[in-house]
Amino acid sequence: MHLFAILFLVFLLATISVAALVPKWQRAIAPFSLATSATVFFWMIAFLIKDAAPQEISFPLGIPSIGMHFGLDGLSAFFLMILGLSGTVVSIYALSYFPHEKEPGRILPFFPAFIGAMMLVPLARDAFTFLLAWEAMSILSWALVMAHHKEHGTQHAGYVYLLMASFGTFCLIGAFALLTAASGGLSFSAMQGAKLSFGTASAVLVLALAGAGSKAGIVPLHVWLPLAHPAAPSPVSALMSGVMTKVAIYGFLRIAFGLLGASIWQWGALVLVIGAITAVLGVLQAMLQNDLKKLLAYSTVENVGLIFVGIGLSMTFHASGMEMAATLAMTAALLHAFNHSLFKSLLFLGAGRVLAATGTRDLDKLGGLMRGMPLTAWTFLIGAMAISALPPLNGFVSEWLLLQSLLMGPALPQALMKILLPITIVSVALAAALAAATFIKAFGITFLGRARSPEAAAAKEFKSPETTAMFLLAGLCILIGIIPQAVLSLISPAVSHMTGATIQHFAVSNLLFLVPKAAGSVSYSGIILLLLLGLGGVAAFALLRILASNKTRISPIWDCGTPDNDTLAQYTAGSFAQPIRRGIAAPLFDVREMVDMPPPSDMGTAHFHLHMQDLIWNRMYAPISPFILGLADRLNKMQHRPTRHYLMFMFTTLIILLAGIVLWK
Amino acid sequence: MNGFENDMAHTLSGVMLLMSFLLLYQRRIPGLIHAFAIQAALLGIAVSWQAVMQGEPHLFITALIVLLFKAAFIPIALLKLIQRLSVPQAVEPVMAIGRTMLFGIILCGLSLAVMQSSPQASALIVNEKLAMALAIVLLGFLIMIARQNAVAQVIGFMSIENGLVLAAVEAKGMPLIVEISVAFSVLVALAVFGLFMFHIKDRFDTLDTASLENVRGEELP
Amino acid sequence: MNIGMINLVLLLSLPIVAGLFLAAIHKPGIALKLHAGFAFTEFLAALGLAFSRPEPTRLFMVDGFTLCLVPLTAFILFTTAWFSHGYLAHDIDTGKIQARHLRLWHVLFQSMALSMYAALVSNNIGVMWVAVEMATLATVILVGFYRTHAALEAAWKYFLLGSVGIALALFGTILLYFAAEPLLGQGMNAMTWSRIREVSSQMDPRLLRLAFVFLLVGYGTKIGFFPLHAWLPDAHAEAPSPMSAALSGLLLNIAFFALLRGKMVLAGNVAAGMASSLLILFGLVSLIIAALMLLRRHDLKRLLAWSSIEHMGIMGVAFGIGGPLGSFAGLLHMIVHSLVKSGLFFAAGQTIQTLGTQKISKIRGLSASHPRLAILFGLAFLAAAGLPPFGLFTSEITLLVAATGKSAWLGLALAAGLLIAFAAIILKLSGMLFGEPVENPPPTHPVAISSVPLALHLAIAAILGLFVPGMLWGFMRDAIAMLG
Amino acid sequence: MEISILSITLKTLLQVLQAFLVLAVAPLLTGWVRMVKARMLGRTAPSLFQPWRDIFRLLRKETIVAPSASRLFTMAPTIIFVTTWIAASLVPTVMVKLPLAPVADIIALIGLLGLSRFFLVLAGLDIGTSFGGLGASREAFISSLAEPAMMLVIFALATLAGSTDLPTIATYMAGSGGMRLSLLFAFIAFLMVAVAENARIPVDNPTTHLELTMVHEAMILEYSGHHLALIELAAALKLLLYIGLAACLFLPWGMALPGQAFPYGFAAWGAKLLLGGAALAALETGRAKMRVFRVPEFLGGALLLAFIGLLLAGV
Repeated sequence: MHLFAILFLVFLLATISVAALVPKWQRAIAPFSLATSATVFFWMIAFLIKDAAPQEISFPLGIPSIGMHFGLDGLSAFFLMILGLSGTVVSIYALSYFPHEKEPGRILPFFPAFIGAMMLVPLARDAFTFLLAWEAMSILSWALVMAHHKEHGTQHAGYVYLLMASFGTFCLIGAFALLTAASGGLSFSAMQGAKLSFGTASAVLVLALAGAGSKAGIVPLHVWLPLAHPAAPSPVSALMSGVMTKVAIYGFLRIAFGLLGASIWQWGALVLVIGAITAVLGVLQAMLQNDLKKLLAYSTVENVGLIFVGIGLSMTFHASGMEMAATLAMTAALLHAFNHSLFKSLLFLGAGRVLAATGTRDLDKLGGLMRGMPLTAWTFLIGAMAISALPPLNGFVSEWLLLQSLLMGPALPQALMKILLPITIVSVALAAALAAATFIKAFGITFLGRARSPEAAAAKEFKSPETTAMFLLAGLCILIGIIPQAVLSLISPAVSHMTGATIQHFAVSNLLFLVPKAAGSVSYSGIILLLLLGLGGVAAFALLRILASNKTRISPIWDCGTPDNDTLAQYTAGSFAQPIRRGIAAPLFDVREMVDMPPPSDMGTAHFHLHMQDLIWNRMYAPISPFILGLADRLNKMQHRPTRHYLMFMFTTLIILLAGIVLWK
Repeated sequence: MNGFENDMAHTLSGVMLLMSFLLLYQRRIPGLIHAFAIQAALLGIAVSWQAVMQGEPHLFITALIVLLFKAAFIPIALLKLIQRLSVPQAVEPVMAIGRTMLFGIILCGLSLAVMQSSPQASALIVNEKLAMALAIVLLGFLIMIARQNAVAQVIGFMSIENGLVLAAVEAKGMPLIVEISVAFSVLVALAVFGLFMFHIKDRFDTLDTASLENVRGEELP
Repeated sequence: MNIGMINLVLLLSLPIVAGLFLAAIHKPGIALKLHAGFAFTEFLAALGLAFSRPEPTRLFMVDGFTLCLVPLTAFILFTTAWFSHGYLAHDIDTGKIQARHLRLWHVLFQSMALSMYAALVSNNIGVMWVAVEMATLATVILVGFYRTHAALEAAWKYFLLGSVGIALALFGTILLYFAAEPLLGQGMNAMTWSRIREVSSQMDPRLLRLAFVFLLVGYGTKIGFFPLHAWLPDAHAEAPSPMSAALSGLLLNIAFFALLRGKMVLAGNVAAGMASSLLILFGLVSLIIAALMLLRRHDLKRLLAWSSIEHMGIMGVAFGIGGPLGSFAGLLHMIVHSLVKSGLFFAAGQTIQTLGTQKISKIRGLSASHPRLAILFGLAFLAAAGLPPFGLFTSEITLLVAATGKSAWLGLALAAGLLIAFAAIILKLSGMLFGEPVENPPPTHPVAISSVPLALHLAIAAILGLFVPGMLWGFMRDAIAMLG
Repeated sequence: MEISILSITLKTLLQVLQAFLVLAVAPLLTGWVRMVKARMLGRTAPSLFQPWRDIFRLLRKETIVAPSASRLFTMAPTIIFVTTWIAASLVPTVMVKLPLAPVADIIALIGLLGLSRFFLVLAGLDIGTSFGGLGASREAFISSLAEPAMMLVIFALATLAGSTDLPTIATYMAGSGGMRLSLLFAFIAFLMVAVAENARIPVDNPTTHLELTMVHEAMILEYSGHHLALIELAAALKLLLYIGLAACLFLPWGMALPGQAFPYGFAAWGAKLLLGGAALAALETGRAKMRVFRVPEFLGGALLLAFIGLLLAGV
């Protein structure tokens, strides 16, 4: 049975970590996870293309009266495919990355197990197995985040991460528990038939959204993400941002569609609004970061927001009986999930190389890396373009599909949606535009300009499996951008699992054109567009050859006649973001800028102070800890008492209970 | 079982309860010890009475243990201890005596109420006896928490035990009473031993339990 | 006399033989090894009991519930003895205890073992009470074994509170007899637990409620339910680590076992509702308060002690909820918590001896300074925090599902408590494992504690999290059926 | 699509013609705007062909590249030019349905312009000068407000027309579209965005090199020779594209529908370009450039108008 073999592979992946205890075998870890991930990837491709029938299998493990159930269907296979692909590519990267990691012993044991645990989540078919895999995924990634434990901030990051992960798990447990209470079983097949009241079902949905969403990074549960993702070693950051968030999205889809049937439009509206808020806040935060990996992490928040917008739309359409629109929106969401796994992994891997070469992720210490690290730079550029949703790359296709599905919104009957949809459209558009600005900043400040530190000036790179991995990802970004139709057949089994249809049901896309709606309505062709750009390039080149002088001279910078050789005079990350910080972000982050000018005759330096705070953290999270600790302090006073008092506690307890007995009916 | 026998048992329990109040009332350690000795002696008599009444000769063993050990040996030992330490002999009441008495009465009421709430058809009288035993237990407990003095605490504890043994012997035909009372005596012995160990070995000059509580919690980092 | 009976007799006599024998051995090295050997034979006897059990008598009975705990208890006693081999040797080296006191240690340890076995196999509420009382006595002296002022004080506090608790439990036992006597007649029958349970449906519910209240406050003191818990942190912190392990891993279980025997009686009666509610109430309060208290701990062993209170609270809720899921969660939690917590005390003991301190603030960067110790130490903590693959994860999930099924608010409160406890444990763990190591003076004497016991505990805890063997499941089913 | 070699060749030819048509006309439009502006200011106007002359002059000149420039710097002008050119040639001009219309709808068109801007801004950052950074930063800011506004305009139109396909919208507007309040809002917003996107007064001034006010010019300060020629050409194409887009989306009258002959289309297109250019010149003459930090208010206004337009269109 296929499923059994897959499970065996995943199990191998999860347990290979034992090998890492033997130093000699440590070198085998990355190749092994590469081989297994690749196997899973191709297997899933085959499964999806065949659109094979779902499979289930169960073992007498876990809770004895329930057992552990596993299964494979279109939805699972699609996410396993994403996992397999990213696992493969990141493992390739890891081939040459791990050897120069300072303490490989802190990464190697957990790395394959982490991939394995993530793969187990889509395979789970009962609450216990699901939660087991989910929590294993959390704890293993925590261990990986803690790999660089001596670095400043890592402990805090790891702590916040694990707490939020635990919070999320509890939410999911709550969701499953409510379903179990209604259906009497812990297995998904039992839950599917549960008859739920509106209140219970909504509670399940909200819990699932909070549980899975906190792992995916929806606002306001995203706070851990920009702490933990950057703190991890770069390949792990790539996995966490690229695919762990997808596993979280899978979890939400499984509950919302698989178990609840997504039958109530208000749920969709809720998800939509949260997605929109997440997208805008995420990208704004990303824009304001000065830390390359943090910027990428916040951008993950944004993309997760976009995916949730798609999911929310799809839920609303689905509940309103608009199957085509629901299918289109879900296709857009899943395609974006897939795309994001590609370019975010690519960008994190690129950031990893920058970090390895320069020793810093601080944008203000980078610059000019395009000279020393051209391979990284070009691949990073492709990733940046893709994530900025520029044609003809893959990010554009998924955002285009998302916008197309948003366009079908006016047909929705609900009055609330009439106001929510335009707001969503603004948010999506704003997020897309800001994302472009953000990645201009990320790429421009890191790779362009002049080096801002000696380390950046000295940075070098060599061809290695790391570049291979990045080229692979960049190639995929382009490939999917120009022929997205090819991926649709991989997405369709997953989408039809949820909305009961695929977009091929409504309009047939051919090799050249992506036709998402009815034939003749609207279409897009990445491949022809690329061809046109190429032809235009050839034409321009030819014209230049004929008409232009083509004499080129290297000459010092002009800069309006006032060149400043100090590299610090360049725009920095902070100054690049300044207009957006002032113009858009100011009210949301309580931005205040102050300049201390010396008195007129003083030649001393002026000082610039920037005050900015994350209001979500400061208002929502920061008060929790003093509150709980205050409670603990108050209770702690009970600790230091004479024995007599403790006897008194006992006595009082007894008396109260006796009195209770007297009063007991 | 006829009326007189029951009345006798009843009376003995009643007097024991009275002794509990007397224990609460004591302001001086020797007085406390004396009152306890009397209560223990009464218990011994009550146990013997039950042994006769129920025709269970092994209860005499219990009675003997009670009389020898609790009514004689321990009080004497405690008195010796106090003499040797020559500490102030006042009991430091944490709760005013009057208030303690009032509270004791409430406790008696509570035990009666608890037992009345379970009128087993056959054994109304047994319930009343149980109520008295419970009251003795609760009053013993009250002594332990209302007096900040190690001897008073041990005596309170032993008074609890008196109540328990009383309850046990009044339960008709309850087996293992002897074993249980022996086991309990070991506890009591350890308590007294503990007192000796703390107060003689370390030569504390007070019996105030506060000195036993220097290391109440953990130190700060 | 069938094989089961032989096993039972062996189990109960081996500790006596061992105690007497070890009392005569003067050389610490040999005594420590022999002790572990004896403990192992006891474990074998306990295992034998699981395979063939005797017919119940009026004094002793071996049922599924017993068998969930007897091999476990014997196993942990064995691993504790193994662990104390290295631990006590180091204590003797450093002069914390004197070699001649070791004989006392062994005698007391074996009498504790005996009393625990006796409590587990007893079919008589009186015998059970005596056994628990004996266990208290033995452990009081073991807790004060270091004879420092703090240790003596902790022992005294433990003794005083424990004795009062025991006294109240006795009152509850007597009340149980009172309730059974009209139905079963005077004498042994009315104290025989299995008989009492058979007639429990006809017993006076009000008397049963009263009895349960006394049992709850009495045994609850030994379990460590808040607010009856006060002795527990002190005793755990001041006792030698093997003793802390036995206290947390075993003695609390025994007290819980005794309380649950009481609950099983009530299960068939209309009074069951009150028993469940009270267990849930005490459990929840203990869980939440302990979770908060964990945040403010500065001492490693006190942290673990409070974590025990927390876990006892979880079990309280689980058994209070009852039903197939709740009782299963409680039983699994009980078993795995014993393994994990005693393992944690092993780890703590090793850490404390290695670093020479039990202050949490002085333990930092363990993963950098002592990587091998840190792995097990960290895993044990994670297991206690309820993370997979360890069994506490399984039981907590099951419990949360069961609790939410009973009432969503109960589930919410439980989750809140668990989350705070988790936060506290991870906060402390993170500080101890990571960061720059603190410079502690190296130990004056080499620490030669075997890591095998801890590893064994963790391995079993992990296996139980993923797979409950059929045999154990059979025992558990019996117990669940009785728990109601 | 019919599979006939003749029709394919014809269509290709048509599309190529369109591409070169816009390329040829774009600098003329810029010249026209300058001419009208000069007239309005009472100056003697330069020739209509002056922009073309400038471009040829630049092409012939030597190209100077700073030592700190990367490959991206030298590649960017070509990319900017090509993307803008392709985008411009995908906008219907004289006829509604261009052969390659199915390749890119209006969203893709905006995406292409975004691609062009992406490289323009990166080029601004590449040399590592403070002016380059200044321009890049401001451009990124302006576009992150202008793009959403543009998207809302598109959505308002698409909601009415039921598609983002350019011919579909144009056909709809030419037919049943007519005057609607939502369209008025959308149109005003579109014009505001167009002004901002083309670096025109009052958002930016294409002729200034005054340090503190530059946006677009600051980014291309370091360009010279054929690089600059390409960028100038791209700017001209962009202006043409926006005026063409306005003509196609909001004023599609006169365009040749499928099957119709297109001489009228030519005339209509030319007239619209002349009118649009003149209007732009009038606007630039009549208004002063605003402070950079007033721009968000301006674009915020556009965003708001477009939003209202969308709300009205949706209900």
